Amino acid sequence: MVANPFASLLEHGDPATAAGYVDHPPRMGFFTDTSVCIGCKACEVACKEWNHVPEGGLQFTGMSYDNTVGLGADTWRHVAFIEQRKRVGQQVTGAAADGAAPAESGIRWLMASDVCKHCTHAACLDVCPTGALFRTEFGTVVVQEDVCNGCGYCIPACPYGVIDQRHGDGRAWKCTLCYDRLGVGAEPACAKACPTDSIQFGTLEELHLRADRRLAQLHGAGVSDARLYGRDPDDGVGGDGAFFLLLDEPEVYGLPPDPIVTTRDLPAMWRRVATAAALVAGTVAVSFTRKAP
Amino acid sequence: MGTSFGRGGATTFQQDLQNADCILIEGSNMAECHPVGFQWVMEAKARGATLVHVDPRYTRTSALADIHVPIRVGTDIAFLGGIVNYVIEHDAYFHDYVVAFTNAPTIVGEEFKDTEDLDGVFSGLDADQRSYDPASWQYEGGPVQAASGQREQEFDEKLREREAQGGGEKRHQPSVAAAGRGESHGSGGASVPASVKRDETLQHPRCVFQIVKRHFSRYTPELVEQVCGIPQELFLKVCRTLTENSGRERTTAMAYAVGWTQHSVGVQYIRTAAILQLLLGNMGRPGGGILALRGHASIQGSTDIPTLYNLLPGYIPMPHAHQDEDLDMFIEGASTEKGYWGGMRSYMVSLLKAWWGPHATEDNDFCFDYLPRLTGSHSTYETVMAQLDGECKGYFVVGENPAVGSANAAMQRLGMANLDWLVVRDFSLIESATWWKDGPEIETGELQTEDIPTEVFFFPAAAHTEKNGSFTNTQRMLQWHHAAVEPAADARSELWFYYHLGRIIREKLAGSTDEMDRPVLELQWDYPTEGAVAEPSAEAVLAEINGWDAEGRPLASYEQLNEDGSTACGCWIYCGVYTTGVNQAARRKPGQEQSWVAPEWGWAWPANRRIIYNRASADREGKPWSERKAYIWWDDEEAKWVGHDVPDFDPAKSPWHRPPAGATGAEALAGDDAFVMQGDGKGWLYVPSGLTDGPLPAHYEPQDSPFPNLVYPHQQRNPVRQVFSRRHNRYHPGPGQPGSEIFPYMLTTYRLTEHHTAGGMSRWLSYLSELQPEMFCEVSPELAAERGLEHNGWATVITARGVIEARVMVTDRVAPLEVQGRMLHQIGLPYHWGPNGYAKGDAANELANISLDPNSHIQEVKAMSGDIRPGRRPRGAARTALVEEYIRRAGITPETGMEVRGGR
Amino acid sequence: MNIAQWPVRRQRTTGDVSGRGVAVKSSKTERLTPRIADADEVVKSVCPYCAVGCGQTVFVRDEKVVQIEGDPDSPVSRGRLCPKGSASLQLTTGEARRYEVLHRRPHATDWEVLDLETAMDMVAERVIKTRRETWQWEQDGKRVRRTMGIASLGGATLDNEENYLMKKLYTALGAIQIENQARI
Amino acid sequence: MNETDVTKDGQRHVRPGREATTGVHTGPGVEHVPSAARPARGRGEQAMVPAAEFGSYYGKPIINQPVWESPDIPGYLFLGGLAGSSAVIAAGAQVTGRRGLARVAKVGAAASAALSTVALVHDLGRRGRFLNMLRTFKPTSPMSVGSWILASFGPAAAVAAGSDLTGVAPGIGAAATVGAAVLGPPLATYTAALISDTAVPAWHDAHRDMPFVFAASAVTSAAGLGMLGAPVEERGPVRLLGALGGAAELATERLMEARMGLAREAFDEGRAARYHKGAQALLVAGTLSSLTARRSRFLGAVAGASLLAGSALTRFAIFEAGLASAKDPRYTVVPQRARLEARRTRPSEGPRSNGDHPAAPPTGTE
Repeated sequence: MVANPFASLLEHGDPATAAGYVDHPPRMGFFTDTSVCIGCKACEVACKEWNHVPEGGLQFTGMSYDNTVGLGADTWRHVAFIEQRKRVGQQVTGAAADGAAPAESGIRWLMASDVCKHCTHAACLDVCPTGALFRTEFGTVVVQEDVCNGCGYCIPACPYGVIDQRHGDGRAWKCTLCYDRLGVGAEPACAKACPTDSIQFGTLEELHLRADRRLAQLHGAGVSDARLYGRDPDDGVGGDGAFFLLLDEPEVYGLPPDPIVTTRDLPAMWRRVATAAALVAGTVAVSFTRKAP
Repeated sequence: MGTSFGRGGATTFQQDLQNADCILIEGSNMAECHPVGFQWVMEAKARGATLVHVDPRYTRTSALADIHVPIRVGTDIAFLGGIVNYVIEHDAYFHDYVVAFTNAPTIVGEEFKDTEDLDGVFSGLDADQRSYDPASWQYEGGPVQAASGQREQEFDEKLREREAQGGGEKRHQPSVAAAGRGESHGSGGASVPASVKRDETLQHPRCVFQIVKRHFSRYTPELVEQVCGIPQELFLKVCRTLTENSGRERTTAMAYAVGWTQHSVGVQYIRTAAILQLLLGNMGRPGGGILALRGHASIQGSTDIPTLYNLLPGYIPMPHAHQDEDLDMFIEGASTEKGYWGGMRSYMVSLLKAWWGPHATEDNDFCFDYLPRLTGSHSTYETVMAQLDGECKGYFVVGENPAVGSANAAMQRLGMANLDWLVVRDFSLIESATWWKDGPEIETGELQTEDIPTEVFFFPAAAHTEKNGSFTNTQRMLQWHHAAVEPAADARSELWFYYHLGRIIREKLAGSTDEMDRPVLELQWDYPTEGAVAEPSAEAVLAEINGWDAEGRPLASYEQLNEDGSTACGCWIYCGVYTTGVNQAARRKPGQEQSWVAPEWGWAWPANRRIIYNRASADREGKPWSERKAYIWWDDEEAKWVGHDVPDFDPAKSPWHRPPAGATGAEALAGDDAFVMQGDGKGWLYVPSGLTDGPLPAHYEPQDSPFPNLVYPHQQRNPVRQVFSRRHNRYHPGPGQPGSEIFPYMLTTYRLTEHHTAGGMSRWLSYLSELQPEMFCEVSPELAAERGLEHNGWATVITARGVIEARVMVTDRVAPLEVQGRMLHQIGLPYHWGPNGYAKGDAANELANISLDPNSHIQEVKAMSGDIRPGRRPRGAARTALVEEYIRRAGITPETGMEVRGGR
Repeated sequence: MNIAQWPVRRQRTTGDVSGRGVAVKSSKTERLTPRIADADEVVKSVCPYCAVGCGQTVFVRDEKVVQIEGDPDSPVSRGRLCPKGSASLQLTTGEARRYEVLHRRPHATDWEVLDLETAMDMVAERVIKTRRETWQWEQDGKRVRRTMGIASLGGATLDNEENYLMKKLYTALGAIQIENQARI
Repeated sequence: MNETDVTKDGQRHVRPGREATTGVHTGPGVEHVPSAARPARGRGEQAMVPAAEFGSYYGKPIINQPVWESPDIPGYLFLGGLAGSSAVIAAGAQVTGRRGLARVAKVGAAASAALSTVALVHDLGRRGRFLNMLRTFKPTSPMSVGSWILASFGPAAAVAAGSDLTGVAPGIGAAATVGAAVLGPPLATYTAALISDTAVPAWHDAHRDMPFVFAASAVTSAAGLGMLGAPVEERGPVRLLGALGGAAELATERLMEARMGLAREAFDEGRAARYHKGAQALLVAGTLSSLTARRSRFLGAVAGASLLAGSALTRFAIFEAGLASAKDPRYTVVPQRARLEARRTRPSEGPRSNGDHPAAPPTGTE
């Protein structure tokens, strides 16, 4: 008797337990509080040094101070920079291009370190045909480089655009949440380096409490833009193992506003695939029993 | 800082920023350049502190600040002076503190004339010599005494005349010439009469307070708006924020970096901040002070134990040919009657003993004569001139990249092209090592490789993981790093290189009877070596720096140093770092197991004090000014100073102590003389001696500025700035002069988080290069529209010195400012790139002129005028031709910008 | 391959029916050990970039530096590092570092490799020669006892002990144009 | 004011720095400057560091581009369908005694299965590790399921074809024919789940209809092959199938487009549009000609070729539309934002409550 393999696609609860671990450690994750990020990119470098991630190429993008563009096979932490014009009623030194009176506008500069979300319901892991991607005892999602055959399925499956194939290597790579370090009780390289504690590592449970407190604190301070992203266990991916405090809409940071794990719809797809297969068989059968027009 | 407080180092430590109620960061982009130190700013913010960032650009520091104040480059004195004026006008200064611990009540001599009286300059200006005679700046009463450090006079006419007339006066009325006095006060105040007249009501018209009040009275909010481009409303908000967060109950800290020092009036920028912090009562107290943020791992250490021409270890001045003919004359000029500089003879004798050991005896003046003498300024920029003139023939470049990192990079390379030999020690083939085959001058045809006579040696350097040693960080703290592995192949430490170079030279000279070789042959140079490569023991060197007594026992404190040659000490301010034979710099008691002061982590000079002048954290009676700002206080029962840190004071000297008549040195300090290095024990609002360009800060325009000086309309620039008009180093016409419109914009150079200075330690690393892969310039959308610059495209930036190209970053973060009724555009230029390495680009320093602060000899690269146009720069000879065309169009001559006096 | 280790089989024998956890872990993954855990030696150090003075921990294995990260004990940095500090491993062990002495003869168009000992001897000779040629006992009648022919730039990135030896040697040699980045 | 006091006893009220407030500029009232307010600046041509436009980060895609390459993967989709349907036809022909058609279908099934395996392996980043496909069996991974189907189907089809061509072991051949016929329909349709089970808007948002499009397309192609290769007299069933398949493919494809929301616009872009138009024309031509090609060998061949090509182009069009929809963040953000807005107005409905969520309204561009 085989248990329903789809059961864990939708259910709440601990992903490590669902992946067959007994007596496993608590689920670990990241809370990235972008409101204290100074955009130093220590996380990007610390990650590369630890994981021996190759350089991603030299490219001046003009995207503010972001020259690594986004997460990929060679960028497991990525710091986004967003320059916004904003009314603050304080700086009156900016001047309009046409020489008109100085405008009452200022700017703000958002910086945010992005990373693999280590979803509760991880599409990359679900669709991986080889088992290269697996759920660890810490509830994180990791690619096993000795197994991956570079089929590339995980790449379009990820709703966040995290995992990618490395050129010249062929395999898929992404953040491991420093799985090896976790094994000896060390924290991930990026969180350890982060100068302002923008990246916080810990048990997901505690991080949730911290994030909720932080949100309340910011709202209390009048920072009404603040919101949590990936915190909700009822969202389309069952909540993220790495979640964020943002100061603007997710898409401004290059994040999907309402991601859904694609395999949530897979049972429905299988049913329709089966129906369609039956139709193929049926139609062919019919065609052989009837006279052609 | 040395002149204001007594020691040239940060007065506080980074962790203590967490206790500040307000932090003003100006002249520094702390979040970008010191990200890990910035965590302490974030700690303060978390607890409710206000962060103010004053910067021409909106940077990553501004993004986290509560108030960002965009300012025109090169106008910080006007801005800070405006705050000084506000503080005095609104009676917002901390009265009790000012009276107790500053020289505000001190009466200044009648001869002093302020910029108010002399139309923008101080009394004593000698326009021909481009220098001030500070004699008229002195306090009233007592003989006027030379400032320590003013011993680098030129052999000028005036002095010769004076000598001819009976030269006995020479040390008492020195002429002032280019010198490095800013640093010679690194750990010690200048000397003043032991007893001074004071008016504690602060009403005397010639008391420092009244002079300061009058001097800054013209720095009104209206003027600040006009000069700095800062709206009055915003300026007043900053004033209110600072004053509300200073005083008895609250403290404000300030942090600066090279945004203040790299100007032709850089030292006076810091002076203005010092005046403000003294008036607000923020010095020596938790959450207060001034934090100098330095950019290199041991840049503080390399001034403490200086690789600087004008200093010996511990801020002892290098002897000057003219004054210091023997040890007695040297000591007489360099020590003070009161305060810890009174011990100069014991510091100096102990140094000479450390260097020449048994050869240094009472009879031969402890080998004082072995020291080479100065005859003027011999700073790195004068050295470049000397190279160009063929005087300087051999050059060591160790861990530095002047072909990219020094102002007027072309001059640096041309100087090197005129050498006999050059030694470069670095990790990789930096521009300073390869300019002879692929430098910009080779490309333009100005130089041909085959014509360059310079012999070049490149030695691979060892990394910090491959050697033992100590760095002194930005808060004067020595931390030891242990070698993890031996350096591979031919890579070696500087310790190895210099030890063995010295050894080989001594072997080659052995047997020489030439008097010139005696200092080399008698030098104490027998350090134990270890390991396969015969690495000298760094700990043995540290032990010598710390010093020992006649029996060879390590010393514990510089108070143990003797004048009779019975002690040896390589750097008196570091004395104690090897006390009891234990390497204190290697102490690593975890921070979590200590208070925030962490006194058992590393070792800070002096005497492991973390906040210096901390006597000022308590009032005259020795009680903390406030219950919430307690740091050091007088414990009546124990009859000593106690608290969280080592008291920067004689621990047993009660607050009510009054020195007996005739006391000298430290003995002469009273119980409320909190600034123990100063000749009068006080923090200096007004600097009677020790500075070359005036006792008070005054706003002068940068050397290359398109704006007239509105503060002093008849004095455009610092009259005593150092300028060198030469081919390749021409200056721009001043405002209103024909041709000034050719260079209408202001340029400023800076660093990014992702790179390190001239790039030697970052541009070769792929992980850092990919983060900021190319040279770019930051311009406002308005300037982009005005000049047709395209975002992500290319721009060419031009000055009379050079032309570079850069990718264009059009951004709102660089806002145009309304200055003197017109729109000023500022252009941001990171200076990390050069033609070698993995990430390449043109060097911003090709554009910079060499014009220096007269105190520190630091170049003005934070503010200069220039032009920008779209597209890439010309190649080959056309590159030089473009610069020449600009020089022609602007009508620049060798005289341009050389004026001493005068507006515009 | 051991059939018992075949993940399809382990999907049935472990609780991981869907093959997304325990069942698909490879043996290599099982054996994973971080290089900070099996280092031979852990050495305390200080970041060589700016003057914040962040503590660093250097991990050594087989006499090679294998990892450099922040030292959590440091009261200044609390284990954190900026991007430059985080790149210390690449700085000290990266491909960009040179390990041989190079020499460019006057007027030559390229480098030649030189052995260290010869190079040291040559530099010593040059110092002695230049010093002799440019020696000054006096200038304008005043004793100076120096050479203006030899200059040096650098020190801010070096150790105090190195600066000390430099200043000591140069001063004994009579060279005074000794400068560092503090002015730059 | 700093809430920390430095008392004689040490610090009081210490709070970690991660609780620092952000800069003052983070309060309410961000003004998103529409690009029109700035000097002319179209997409891709930025006059400055662009003010963050609503909805994207410098116009960069949210999801990563599929690394699957053409023609490997669209070819695989097509060949899998062709192989699967051909195997069913082979069985039908065998049962009804149409030996010529059976042979064509068997050989076609075996050859396409082999080719599709080659295409699949060729697309792997690490081809030497293709056997890892059978390391696990994961119902959550259509590729895993497909690998097992293909791994069973391929040998069956090969044995069936081999036996037919050589006459060896007719019993085993017959069994293999039946086996392949059973595995054929799932092989033909699982690929719909394969591509729909991704975050690519044009693939995922069509997941309800994609299996039927693929089923129809598979039938169309196999029928087309039959018409091309089988003797005229045995073509009856495949002519019917061709007409049915072609018509169904056109219809289901149209239905899919109508129901997929904004992502449909990806079919109007670039290569996808060209393939799409070509597919429709060929399918119409193929459908009509198979109805009329009762006797003409030539017309039958034309019909067969048209159907084959039309079916292939359908797969290529869908493949390319997926790539286009992944490249433009609009396709990801706009429907998701609409979904969020919809939920905000109907807060009781969580995102998980509707398995077959209604496609986002085609809101067009912002």
